[in-house]
Amino acid sequence: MNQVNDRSRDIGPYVAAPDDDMIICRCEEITKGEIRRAVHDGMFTLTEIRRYLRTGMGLCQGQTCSKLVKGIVARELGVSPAELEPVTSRVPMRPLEMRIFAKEAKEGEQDEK
Amino acid sequence: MKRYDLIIVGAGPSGLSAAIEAAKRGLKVVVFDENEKPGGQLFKQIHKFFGSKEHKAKIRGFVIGQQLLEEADKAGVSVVLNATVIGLYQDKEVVVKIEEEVHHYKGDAIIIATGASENMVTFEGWTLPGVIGAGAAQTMMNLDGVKPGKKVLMLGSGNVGLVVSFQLLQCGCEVVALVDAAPKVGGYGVHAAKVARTGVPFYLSHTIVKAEGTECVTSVTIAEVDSKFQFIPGTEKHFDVDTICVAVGLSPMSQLLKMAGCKMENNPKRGGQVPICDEYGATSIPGIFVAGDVSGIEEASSAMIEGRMAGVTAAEYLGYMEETELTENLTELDKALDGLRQGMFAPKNRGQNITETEEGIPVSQNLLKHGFVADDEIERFPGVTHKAGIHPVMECTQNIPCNPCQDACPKHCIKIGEKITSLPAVDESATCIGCGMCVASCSGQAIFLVDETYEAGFASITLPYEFLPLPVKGTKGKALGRNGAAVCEAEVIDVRTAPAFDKTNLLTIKVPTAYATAARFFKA
Amino acid sequence: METRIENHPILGVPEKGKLVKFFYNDQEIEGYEGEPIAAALKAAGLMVHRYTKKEHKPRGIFCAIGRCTDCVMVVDGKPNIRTCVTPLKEGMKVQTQYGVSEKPFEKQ
Amino acid sequence: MKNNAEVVIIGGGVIGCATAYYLAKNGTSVIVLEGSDHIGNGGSSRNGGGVRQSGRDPRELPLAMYGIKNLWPTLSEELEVDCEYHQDGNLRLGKTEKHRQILQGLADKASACGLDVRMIDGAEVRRINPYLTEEVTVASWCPTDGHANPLTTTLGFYKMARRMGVRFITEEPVKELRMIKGKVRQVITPNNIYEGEQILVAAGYHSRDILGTVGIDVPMTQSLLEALVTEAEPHMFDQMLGTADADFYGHQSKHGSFVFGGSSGFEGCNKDNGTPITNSITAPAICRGIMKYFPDLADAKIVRTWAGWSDKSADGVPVLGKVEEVPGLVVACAFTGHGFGISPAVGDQLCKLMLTGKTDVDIAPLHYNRFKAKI
Repeated sequence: MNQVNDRSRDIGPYVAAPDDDMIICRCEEITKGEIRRAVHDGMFTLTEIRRYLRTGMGLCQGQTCSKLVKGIVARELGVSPAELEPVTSRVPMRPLEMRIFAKEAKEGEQDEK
Repeated sequence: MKRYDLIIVGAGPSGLSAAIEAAKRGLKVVVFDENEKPGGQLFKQIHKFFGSKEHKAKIRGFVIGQQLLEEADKAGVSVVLNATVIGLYQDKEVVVKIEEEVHHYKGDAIIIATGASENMVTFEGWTLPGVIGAGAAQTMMNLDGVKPGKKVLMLGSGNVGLVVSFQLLQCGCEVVALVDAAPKVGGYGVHAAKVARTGVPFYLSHTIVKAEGTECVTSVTIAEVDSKFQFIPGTEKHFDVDTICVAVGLSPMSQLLKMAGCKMENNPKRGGQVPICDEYGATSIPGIFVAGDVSGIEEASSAMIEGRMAGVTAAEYLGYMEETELTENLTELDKALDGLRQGMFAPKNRGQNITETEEGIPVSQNLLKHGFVADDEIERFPGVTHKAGIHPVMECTQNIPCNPCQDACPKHCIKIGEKITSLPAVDESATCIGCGMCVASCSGQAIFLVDETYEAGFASITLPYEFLPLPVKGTKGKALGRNGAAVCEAEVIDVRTAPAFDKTNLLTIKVPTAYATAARFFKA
Repeated sequence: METRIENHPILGVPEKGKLVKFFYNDQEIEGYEGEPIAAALKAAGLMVHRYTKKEHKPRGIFCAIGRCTDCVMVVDGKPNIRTCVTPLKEGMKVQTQYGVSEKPFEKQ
Repeated sequence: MKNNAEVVIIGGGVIGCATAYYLAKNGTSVIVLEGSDHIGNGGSSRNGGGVRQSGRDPRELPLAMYGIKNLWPTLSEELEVDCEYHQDGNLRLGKTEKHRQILQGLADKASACGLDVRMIDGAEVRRINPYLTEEVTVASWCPTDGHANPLTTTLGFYKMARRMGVRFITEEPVKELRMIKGKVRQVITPNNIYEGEQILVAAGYHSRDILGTVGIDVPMTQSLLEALVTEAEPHMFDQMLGTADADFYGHQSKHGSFVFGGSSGFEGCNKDNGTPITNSITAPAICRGIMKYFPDLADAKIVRTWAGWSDKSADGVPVLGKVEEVPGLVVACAFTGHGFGISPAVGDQLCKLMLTGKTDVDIAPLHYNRFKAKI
């Protein structure tokens, strides 16, 4: 069994650290301590962390923090960061106004110059 | 739905190279790029590139960008800018935001060449205005014409950190320190040396403790770290800065591929999450290819070759080229790429502790620890010789794939040989005429013309100079050593600029003979 | 403006658009048409683009290429505009963003 | 490690997690098996967050009403997580006479079950939500409806259940149920065998295959639904919204973002690549749907779109309860895209059913054997 799958696996107690108040997700202002505590609450995958805390769910969609969050979660779980599956990538790749997303170019008008 | 033979996402070095190759074979090609200007990061690269002729060596990055654009235009590639690809859907459907609409396109083949994004490290105060990525600094100074700061601390001694530090100096910023948690300089020694000789101190095995300031950065504290990257108390150093520039590596920007359902892998050697692909960029989905940093972090020169590989592979995939022709093309490109992937910094050597050059010469430890070759180390390298009269001194001490100096010398004074990573050596049988072509051609700014017998008691040193204001003949000042410390009085006796030098000015200074081997920079 | 690069040893004199006036909060300042709003602000020595929603902490330019979204401001009344990739236009109204609003927190 | 428990739950979604939580709270030993990598990875993480009573079929309405009365108000406290539960009403919007008739029909049915739902006119709609276009002329209004955050709620149930000793195992897809001496007893995965005295199948559409291994079928199809979320915007309104035409549904979250689901019309036959992948034409359709009601949101930026499968029951309501012909087997599936709002009630009632054989709410109309041929 993959180590991340057994959610009863003992990862030891959460121990407060001096840099727990460091912002990791800049958009949603989620701290290292919040991420570490979430792991101890059972959020063992990056997807669960994201859904539980909103890391990487802000305006930039995790462009800056995803690697940082991965490192923190991996260390807390005692696994290699490579073992943690990155979160799913979603459309749109950049924030997109609703009025633009709504406006699909008509066939034939879409020839770029 | 509007359909193209080939849709390329990203108009950087790999995307444009792919487009050129494919269009030349008759494919209908469109390239989408979210930026206002094409060329990707090339237009922020103002230094001369390494490699050999086939890799566009000694041409500055932004000029390569212009050349690629012209070539793409001539080949009939349509490059659409301000076009943000928002998604790569099933059936190779690309949805692009152009102006105020979204457009749906189908590609019979797709090449994703989206490049990379910057990694970050955290430290107290890292969210303060004034803490910026190295890419941000490059964008501000080289595209927008705005100085990123007055006093800058650079974190990261990889090639990006080194090159950007030099660019900061070039645009008139002060770089107060170059800091890296690693115990050794990560990038090319020649890049480090040209920064160090201007007087920028290197702090290896150091990292940032905190950025200070309330509204924006006003100062920074760094400290030494032990082998486990823990701060060593009492080693703190404090600098007044307004800008902290972070250059701690890149990650492939592979989100579109993941979204499209390409099989991905986590490959630390390639920089993180990358598509599983073959050596020519074919992913797990037939018809979707990758090229450049998105498939593994390297640099622009290899990205261009990877782009060309993906371009011809796509051409063959769509029946625009016979398999035999493809094989011929790929064989040639393989050779070119292989040439770049040699030497101490080759991908295969990442993380290795290399102590000797290919020639069996001990590597300069001072270069790795402080950014410059120590006076007592420099003599052991083959480019450093002494003789009466003017002659080139090549302070090129690491095996990197680069050989323009060999061709630059009209008198064939410089020998590298077939293997482009070999250290340049002086051919004692040839006679230097002091033309300076080698000095200007060296992408690493590591070649100097030295005349130890210039006049009684004085030597002349000709050095590359890419700063403003350009000193004029007769200017008096200090000669600086490789470590950036003043070593003696110096006078500018000649300033040469020429189109062939491509904006690298040659400054000739006169110093007392005793300093001929030590003086390597000039400060008025 | 000393933060502007007047002449560059490699790139020469930067090519710029027309010098135009725009508003930074209530202050009228100048920048070049077509350059990123962020560049014009940087040239004017303005570092703080917004204050964050939870902790009310200042943020400014970080990636400068439209990825990190840290440099967003309220531009012509619209919040969350990435100033590093939005070209400056004459008369533009650029306001510090507090959370997701142009209103300072005490007035929200 | 011990692979036995009093109850084995198949499916780590909000139904499985909630049931596990209430069982553990009552001292029952539970193992939860989740086929995917993540807890709450199906519809539990991919819904609009509605905690509605209005618009529901009378057969499942009592569960919704029970949950809103007894469980939702204190759920955040109980789960020690912010479920972001808001009870600020549900507006179901209409613009035409046909819409009015649809809304009236739904309101009449709900009123008959004792729910406070009333029809209101355009002016009153805009008193409640001033951002709606003038074109909205009618709505049904249920003041006791609301919305919550499905992500934190699901993971909150998981966290508390885990804390109370429930064993959760992910990436453990169930292949087969096995009868032992006339009772369903074993749960077989590629590498393990688990045993429980009772087995709850709450695995969404996958339930069909799993139940099939003991000869039970639940008629349902899979439908790929899509939703999107905007950047955070200044606070505008707190109601849950829907429309008579089902153009879109959703709410503004506590975070400030708008979470909206909608439809392109091809939900039943969308193509996928084995994962719930979005379709290129759906998000634009959802955007157009929203803008027809909220022109002011035109400049709101979409930051993410996603898709999720709904397990669509043949008659539009879930299958819930004991499968008497297979002793030990309990089923909870086919929630048809509106399971989240009733999930605490389902968990609570299933717990009671498994421990006492009785429920507070009548769930008989949701029994598995209700599906009969039409002639």
